[in-house]
Amino acid sequence: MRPVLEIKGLSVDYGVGEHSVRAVNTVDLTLNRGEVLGLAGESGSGKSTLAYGATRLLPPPGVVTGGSVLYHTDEGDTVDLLRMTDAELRAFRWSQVSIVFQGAMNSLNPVATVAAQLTDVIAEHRPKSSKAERLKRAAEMLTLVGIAQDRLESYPHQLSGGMRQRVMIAMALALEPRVVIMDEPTTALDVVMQRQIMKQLAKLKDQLGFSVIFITHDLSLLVEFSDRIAIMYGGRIVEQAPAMDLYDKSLHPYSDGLLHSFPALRGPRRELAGIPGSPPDLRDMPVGCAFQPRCPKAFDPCGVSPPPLVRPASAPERTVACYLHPSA
Amino acid sequence: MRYFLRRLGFYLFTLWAAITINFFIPRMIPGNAVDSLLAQRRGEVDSQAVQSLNILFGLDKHQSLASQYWHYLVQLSHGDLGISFGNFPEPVTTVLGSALPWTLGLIGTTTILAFLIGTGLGVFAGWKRGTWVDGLLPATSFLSSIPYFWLGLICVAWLASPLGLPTSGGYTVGNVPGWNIAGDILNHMILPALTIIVTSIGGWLLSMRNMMVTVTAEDYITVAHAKGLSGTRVMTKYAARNALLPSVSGFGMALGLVVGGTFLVEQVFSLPGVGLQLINAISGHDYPLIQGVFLVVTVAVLAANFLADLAYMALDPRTRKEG
Amino acid sequence: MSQPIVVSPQPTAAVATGRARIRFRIPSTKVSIGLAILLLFTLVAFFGDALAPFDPSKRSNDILQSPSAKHWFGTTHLGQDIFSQILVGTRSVMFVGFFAGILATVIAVIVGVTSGYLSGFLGDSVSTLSNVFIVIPALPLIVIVTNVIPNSGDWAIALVIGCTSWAWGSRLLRAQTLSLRNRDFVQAAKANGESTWRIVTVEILPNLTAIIASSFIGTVMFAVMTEIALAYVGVSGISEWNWGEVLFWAQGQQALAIGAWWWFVPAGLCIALLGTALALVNFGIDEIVNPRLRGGGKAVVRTADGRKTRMRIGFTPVLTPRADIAESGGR
Amino acid sequence: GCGSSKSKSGGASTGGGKTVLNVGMPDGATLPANNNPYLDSSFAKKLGYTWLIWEPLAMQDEAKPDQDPAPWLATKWSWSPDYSQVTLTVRDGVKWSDGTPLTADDVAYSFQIQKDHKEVDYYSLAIKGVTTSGNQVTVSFDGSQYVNRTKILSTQVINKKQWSAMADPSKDTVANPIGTGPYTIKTTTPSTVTVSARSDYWGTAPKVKTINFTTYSSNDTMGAALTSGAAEWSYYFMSDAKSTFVAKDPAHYKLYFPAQLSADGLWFNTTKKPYDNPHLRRAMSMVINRDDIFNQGEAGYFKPEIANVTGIPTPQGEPYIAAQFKNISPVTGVAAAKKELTDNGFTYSGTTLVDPTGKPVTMTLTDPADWNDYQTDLAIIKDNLASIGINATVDKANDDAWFDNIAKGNFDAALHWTNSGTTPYDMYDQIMDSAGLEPLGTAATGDFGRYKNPAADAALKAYSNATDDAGRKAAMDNLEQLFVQEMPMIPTSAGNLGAEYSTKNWSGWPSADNAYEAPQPTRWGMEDIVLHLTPSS
Amino acid sequence: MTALDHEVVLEAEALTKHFPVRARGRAALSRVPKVVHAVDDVSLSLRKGRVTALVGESGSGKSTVARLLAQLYPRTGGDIRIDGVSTAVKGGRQFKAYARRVQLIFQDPFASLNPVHTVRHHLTRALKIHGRYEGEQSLTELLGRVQLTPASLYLDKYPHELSGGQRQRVSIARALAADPEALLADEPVSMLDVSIRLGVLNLLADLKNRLNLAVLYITHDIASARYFADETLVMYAGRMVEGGDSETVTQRPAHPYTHLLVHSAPDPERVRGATEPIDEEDSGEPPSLIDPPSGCRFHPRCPKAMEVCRVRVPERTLVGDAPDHWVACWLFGDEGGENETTALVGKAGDVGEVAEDGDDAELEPMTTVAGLETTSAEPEAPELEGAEP
Ligand SMILES: Nc1ncnc2c1ncn2[C@@H]1O[C@H](COP(=O)(O)OP(=O)(O)OP(=O)(O)O)[C@@H](O)[C@H]1O
Ligand SMILES: Nc1ncnc2c1ncn2[C@@H]1O[C@H](COP(=O)(O)OP(=O)(O)OP(=O)(O)O)[C@@H](O)[C@H]1O
Ligand SMILES: [Mg+2]
Ligand SMILES: [Mg+2]
Repeated sequence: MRPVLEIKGLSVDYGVGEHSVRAVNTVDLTLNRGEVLGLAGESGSGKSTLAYGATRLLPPPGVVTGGSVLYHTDEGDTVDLLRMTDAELRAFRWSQVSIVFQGAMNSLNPVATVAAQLTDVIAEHRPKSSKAERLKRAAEMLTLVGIAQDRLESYPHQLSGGMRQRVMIAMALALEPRVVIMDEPTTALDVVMQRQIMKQLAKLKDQLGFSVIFITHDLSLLVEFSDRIAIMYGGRIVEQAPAMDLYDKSLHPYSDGLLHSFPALRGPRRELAGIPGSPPDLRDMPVGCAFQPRCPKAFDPCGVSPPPLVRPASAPERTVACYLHPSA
Repeated sequence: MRYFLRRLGFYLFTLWAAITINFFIPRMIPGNAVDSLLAQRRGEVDSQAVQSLNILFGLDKHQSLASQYWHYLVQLSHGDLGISFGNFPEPVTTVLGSALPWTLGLIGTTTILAFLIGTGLGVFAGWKRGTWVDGLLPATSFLSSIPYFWLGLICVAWLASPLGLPTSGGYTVGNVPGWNIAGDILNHMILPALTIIVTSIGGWLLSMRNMMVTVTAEDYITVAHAKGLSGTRVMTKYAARNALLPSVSGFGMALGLVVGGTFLVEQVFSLPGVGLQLINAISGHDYPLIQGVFLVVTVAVLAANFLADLAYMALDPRTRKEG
Repeated sequence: MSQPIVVSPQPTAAVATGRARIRFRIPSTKVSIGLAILLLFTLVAFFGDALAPFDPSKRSNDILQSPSAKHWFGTTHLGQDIFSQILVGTRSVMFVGFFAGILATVIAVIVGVTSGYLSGFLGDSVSTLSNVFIVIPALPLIVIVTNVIPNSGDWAIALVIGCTSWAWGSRLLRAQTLSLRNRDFVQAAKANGESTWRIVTVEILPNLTAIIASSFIGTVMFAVMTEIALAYVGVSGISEWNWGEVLFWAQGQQALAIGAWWWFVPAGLCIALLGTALALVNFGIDEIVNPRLRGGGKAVVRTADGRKTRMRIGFTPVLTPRADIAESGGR
Repeated sequence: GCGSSKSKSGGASTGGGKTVLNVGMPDGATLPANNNPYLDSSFAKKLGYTWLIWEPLAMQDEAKPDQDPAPWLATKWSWSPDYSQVTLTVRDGVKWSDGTPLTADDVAYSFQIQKDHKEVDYYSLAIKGVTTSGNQVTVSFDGSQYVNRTKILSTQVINKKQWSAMADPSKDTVANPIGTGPYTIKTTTPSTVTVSARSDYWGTAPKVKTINFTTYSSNDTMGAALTSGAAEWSYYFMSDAKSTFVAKDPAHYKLYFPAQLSADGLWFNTTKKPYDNPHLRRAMSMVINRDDIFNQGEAGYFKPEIANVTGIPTPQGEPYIAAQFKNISPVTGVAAAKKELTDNGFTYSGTTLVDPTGKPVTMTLTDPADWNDYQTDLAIIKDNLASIGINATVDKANDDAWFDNIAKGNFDAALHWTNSGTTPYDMYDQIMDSAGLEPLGTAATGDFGRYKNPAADAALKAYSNATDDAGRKAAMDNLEQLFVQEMPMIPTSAGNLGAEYSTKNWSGWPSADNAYEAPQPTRWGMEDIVLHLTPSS
Repeated sequence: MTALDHEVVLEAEALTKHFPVRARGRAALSRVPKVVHAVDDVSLSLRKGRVTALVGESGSGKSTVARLLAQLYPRTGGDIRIDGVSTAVKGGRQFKAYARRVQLIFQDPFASLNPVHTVRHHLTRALKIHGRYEGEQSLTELLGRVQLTPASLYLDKYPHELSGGQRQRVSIARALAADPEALLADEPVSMLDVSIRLGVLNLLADLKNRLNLAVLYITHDIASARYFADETLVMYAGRMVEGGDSETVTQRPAHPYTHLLVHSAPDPERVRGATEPIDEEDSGEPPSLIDPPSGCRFHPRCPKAMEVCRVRVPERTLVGDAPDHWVACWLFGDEGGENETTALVGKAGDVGEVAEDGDDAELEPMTTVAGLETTSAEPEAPELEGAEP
């Protein structure tokens, strides 16, 4: 497993100076080639911030305050996204890493046709391509995500939510990037549509071999579709493990709480536990482990300093940030 | 179709209402055409002339206002705007015909130019928000707050002779019209055009800038950046294209008001345009001409609105017919 | 495992200060400058008579003098002090501007918001009314109407300007109200049981503040310009001094042709200055009324490689790690 | 200046001999030129070239109304004793510009058309009948035309053939006018009409071969043209004439504004309290500074100052001024004025004048906004009145509203002119004759102040009915006495005719030294002036 | 206890809502005005102390039903009864009285909070309208109910300063402020993470139990409907297609659409192979509501469509595996379509049978149902922590 994207020690703040808050705190995250990495966690735990911060698409007042985001090209070179100039970034974006934003309606330019928006990104990154080639590619991409080609001349408002979402996916894949980041791409859709899209994505991933960072609240979806899951809490990654392993046995009390909070559609009715207490205030983070005030298993060291993300002795293929699971 | 008919009905109603108001309001001014002719000539017209003038202008027959109104509507329906008192016996259409080209030529052109330049700069200023460009905004506001007639007079007094430019709009008086008149007219238009453009760019600039700032916060702009598109492309195709929409109807209004809105420019630059005619007509109780000008203005505003509607539809696919 | 609903009482002080910071944030330099100029003009409007060194109508033997220590803006062909005329004339300008601005804005809000919020015949006819008013050329109409009212003072001028210049603002407001009317938060207020007038005044109106404010400022400027243009062409009331009146005299006496620039220039500059001040305040209004645009903090930051860059969409700046966060090295 | 460098084309000299004269008026008309002599709105009349095409029967110097007119197209005229009929002898050898000779029929038709078409009967002459015999034309009228003698003789003679073919003489633009005058129209542009001299003119051939009549869109452009020399003859009020016009070329740029026997002054609504009080009016007159009005308001040249308490312009009216008023200035100062007031029931509360009923004296002075001179005059008057505690405000009215208000007596006080005439009678008549009095609210043509005084009426009647100079003198003295005592209107300036002109290219202009004609380019004397012009050396 | 033990608070019968569409261009020439058939012939009743879930695809009219019930839209047809009394209120006092009894939580928390007002304003107003404001205390209590604690942290925030989940909870708090009898919750938890979601749902359940609240719970999350709703209704393209006890509907769906829905829902167990993978390749596009399909609206996408489905609108039929389980599908039609269907497809009878015994392995959709049934032997009352008063 070779990593394609390595986020190291990334910190992202909103605002600078006195009133800034740290929404993402020294996060380490590795995305391997051909893998779907699920990112789940509490609302406001910094999932979106992490995704946009790493690609430097965070709107003001967001600023990246440290770390590095290393991208390993197929050729074996390594570049740091955080050190790129604007021009480099422009060339890099979409051709290597593309993003599907949360709201598809708002992601599409309302006054341009689907074709125009699909082709302009190709034109930008492949200036040598001819117009006909671009159109052909755009049509191909639409077919790939299951939209009829005659929709090329449609405007975004003429498409349903699901179609728009798929247009965005088609656009994200148009340049065959190595990494696709998706931020809650299906939250607003019904499950039928959601499944259609997810299956399409899985299929495309197998065909094209890109890697996906998939952000969602829907743990069931993640368990079903992702290879690995990372759980965020209070601006940090608290646990990272292969999907099934996590589902079977989570190490971090927060992940555990999450997994005991969602109802299952099938199978016997489980007892839903939930997590007592309320999310931390970013302005006033608890000293030590952010989850400690809500943690049923909190003990002395938790209140002192935040636990580092380590490979626990018990399960070396996963990482967890909890004093209950000290490093090997 | 229903929608279309409704629209049409709306335009017709507005037209009728405006015509009616335009008919009655001038008649509220005390005095009449003959009185004002006498007043204007300040004693030069013999008081004995009053009677012949009354007959001349048809003011001797004491028609009721209602029948005058009816008469006016009937006349209008034949496309006849009547005869101008002040330019007796020229028909109003002739007077307007000679005045309109000046107004449209100068003010129409400068309105369009100012819109284009102002909007273009506004796109830039909005895009570069937070940079040194913001520092230019107060200067822009300052320029746009200058009364244009004042600036016009200053230009006439201080710029014209150093630049060797004529001070009046229009053309060199006494010139025999010939093919070279175009150049002469252009030369005369430099100062007025400059004045109008300088004072009206600012408004467009500021409103476009605000729209740009709003639009750049939209998700699709971030997406466009994420797509790695060049800055220029994001600015024009994504941001400006969307930010332009609200300006379109404003521009339509401005175009419509070209005809009636700027008599002071015409006065300052002695441009024989519609605005000047209107002011002369008002002070001369030239009802037919006042009504004629108002009619032209009304039609122009409605037409410009209509065009703006069309342009808006063309620019914003969301308002177009659903597939 | 039970999941009680936790109500944990906590001190509120810290939050309250945070809030105060937002609400009473010192406006930007632009806005402060604008406000300062406006304040100055307002003061002059109130105390111009007292401040004026001379009676503005009083003639003297200093005929057509250029600016001097005695006559800051020089004198007229009648030996009147132009500085005093400008000072005394400020009141009329400010009065007409603001009175007409307020009047037009009130009418625009009433007409625009009701026609936007009410559907059906009433709404339609009210909006048609404003469309008719848009079509009628305002300035000539004002010329006509002021002719009808003889001996019109500032009140009359302001009334006429106010009553003829509301249509544009009302149209903007109507369009905006139409789009707000069906927004969920209005529906939600309704579903909550709010009364109609409260929905209009408390839920809808505050969302229109930016438009109302900028249309108010636009109308004030329009009213000022109109008053001055009217005075300049001689359509004005009783000879209270105002800046247009000064221009009227200057133009009547060919001030620029005879080289008496001091007679002509100050009034124009004052108008432009007032307009600039209003525009500067307008820049800030968005920030003040729209909580979304508040804050934002610094626009320019220093990046990790020491360059200064501004915060912009699409290219998040990368800063050096904050020194005060101890654990930032913890990777 | 307007069209400065380029517009010299129409300018003065072409080669050695000067042939072109440039006349301009600030009328702002830009239309297909209308040459109709009966329309005030026509180019011909606004610019004045109508007089060069259609000539009058006799030439009257308007500045000297008491003089007899000079024969022109009529060589002789004789009035019936009751002035209800005139017999004209038509000049022989006059050719129309189409080559046909002028006949008595043409002259007769010039009157007939006024009878047939009331809309061209400019002076409402009430023509009863026109007959011709040989080269004589007899026109008869309803009633005496004594006062209209000059107007009748100034009738322009038109070509019967041309005019009788017209459907409606008041609406025709007379595109190709046929006239007897020394010039014919050469070219027409929207702003300029060029006329050129005829070779077959009946009189002496004019030296000026070509005249450009140009309409300027505003006073500003007109002024610019005058100062640049692009225009050489005009008439309008230049507020800065001395500094911007004359000073540019004092040797050549001239102003000549001869006074008429008429007075401009402050009219009062004498029905309104307290303006009905003659003491108040007298006191006001005592402090109004005519000197300032002339020098600052009238730019030191336009309407000459009235320096005599009787309101009669001097020196023109000098002979008519009664002995006791000779050299008596109306201005006697603040102290005298205050005394006049306080002696007659007025009091002061602080500096404010309070009328006998206890109300502070205020007044609104109104005149149209665009009459710059009057506006300045009013500002001066306002300031002067403040010195005796009267708080006056100036209302800049719109022209028409003002005219209407004056005629209907709806005003406090306003600057206005009077009629002019051969003697001060016309002036006094308009001010004081209650025959012209209309009730408030009804438009009047004279006695705007609604002044009514049986003594004045009697004196006016005595003057007009007087049979000898002595009687006239007595009546006039009486009138002056009454006027000075009552001061129903406060005279400030004399009425005038006038012109701005340049002697650079052409000389022979009327001037104070050579006052042969009223100099205004739009009045009928202009033909006479054009014929007098010779190239400057 | 059965549904009938609970008193009906709010009831809709044959509710219909058509939105006129503004026709443009050529379409505008046609005489027939176009409408969106957003809701057609929908009947449901909300009972005291019961949660009724409404599931269905996007755009099937769920929100419209909620808004109709809240009287925010005038209805095109049908009737709404509150306590058995038919009501149609437009505004004024009447509306306020109605709003006090029936409250709606809007679907979109971004749009349903006024951006210029703080949380404090929203809640204070909601309390004051119904005369329940008793100072800061009531605000704190309200926020506490939706776990926005400490209240002081949120009271003075503007909506844009809150995360989606936080906003959603403010909306809920606002609706609760009226202390209604019926709560219409339109996807109240869609933006919350699972732990908070659970908290909110528990809250609703608690209110239901303690205050005897009638709740309409609109959701995409079928699993949560299973856990929290007593009854589940399924909508498709403006029509109600199935309804019944939640456990039954989610575990043994009868209607082909419900089946599709339930099986599209993500399920971790699937990966484990506990359930068979489903591979309907493309389940098709949702139908146009302007020109809805004739007959059964699902027929163009239905794998088991029969001729009758194209022609006639199926009626509600009791399925019979559980007391109140009904479905509107010709597969279960006993009369009406039977002759034709039998003739045409020859399966209808079987299907009917299948549905009745719930045990026929031939029919693919039903197998799954059967399979599921085995795992979840008995529907039991949802175990909700804190549900006991
Ligand atoms: N402009 C901002 N200023 C200050 N804080 C912000 C801003 N935007 C977001 N935050 C805070 O940053 C934190 C992380 O937000 P983010 O959007 O990354 O969360 P998330 O994990 O994506 O949550 P969700 O699942 O609700 O989308 C939140 O607590 C949020 O309140
Ligand atoms: N005001 C409206 N005017 C016209 N059509 C409308 C209106 N509101 C809703 N619709 C249409 O009615 C149908 C039902 O919409 P509704 O919002 O009720 O769906 P929903 O089931 O709530 O969907 P979702 O799950 O996406 O929220 C949709 O096709 C929608 O486009
Ligand atoms: Mg997020
Ligand atoms: Mg919905």
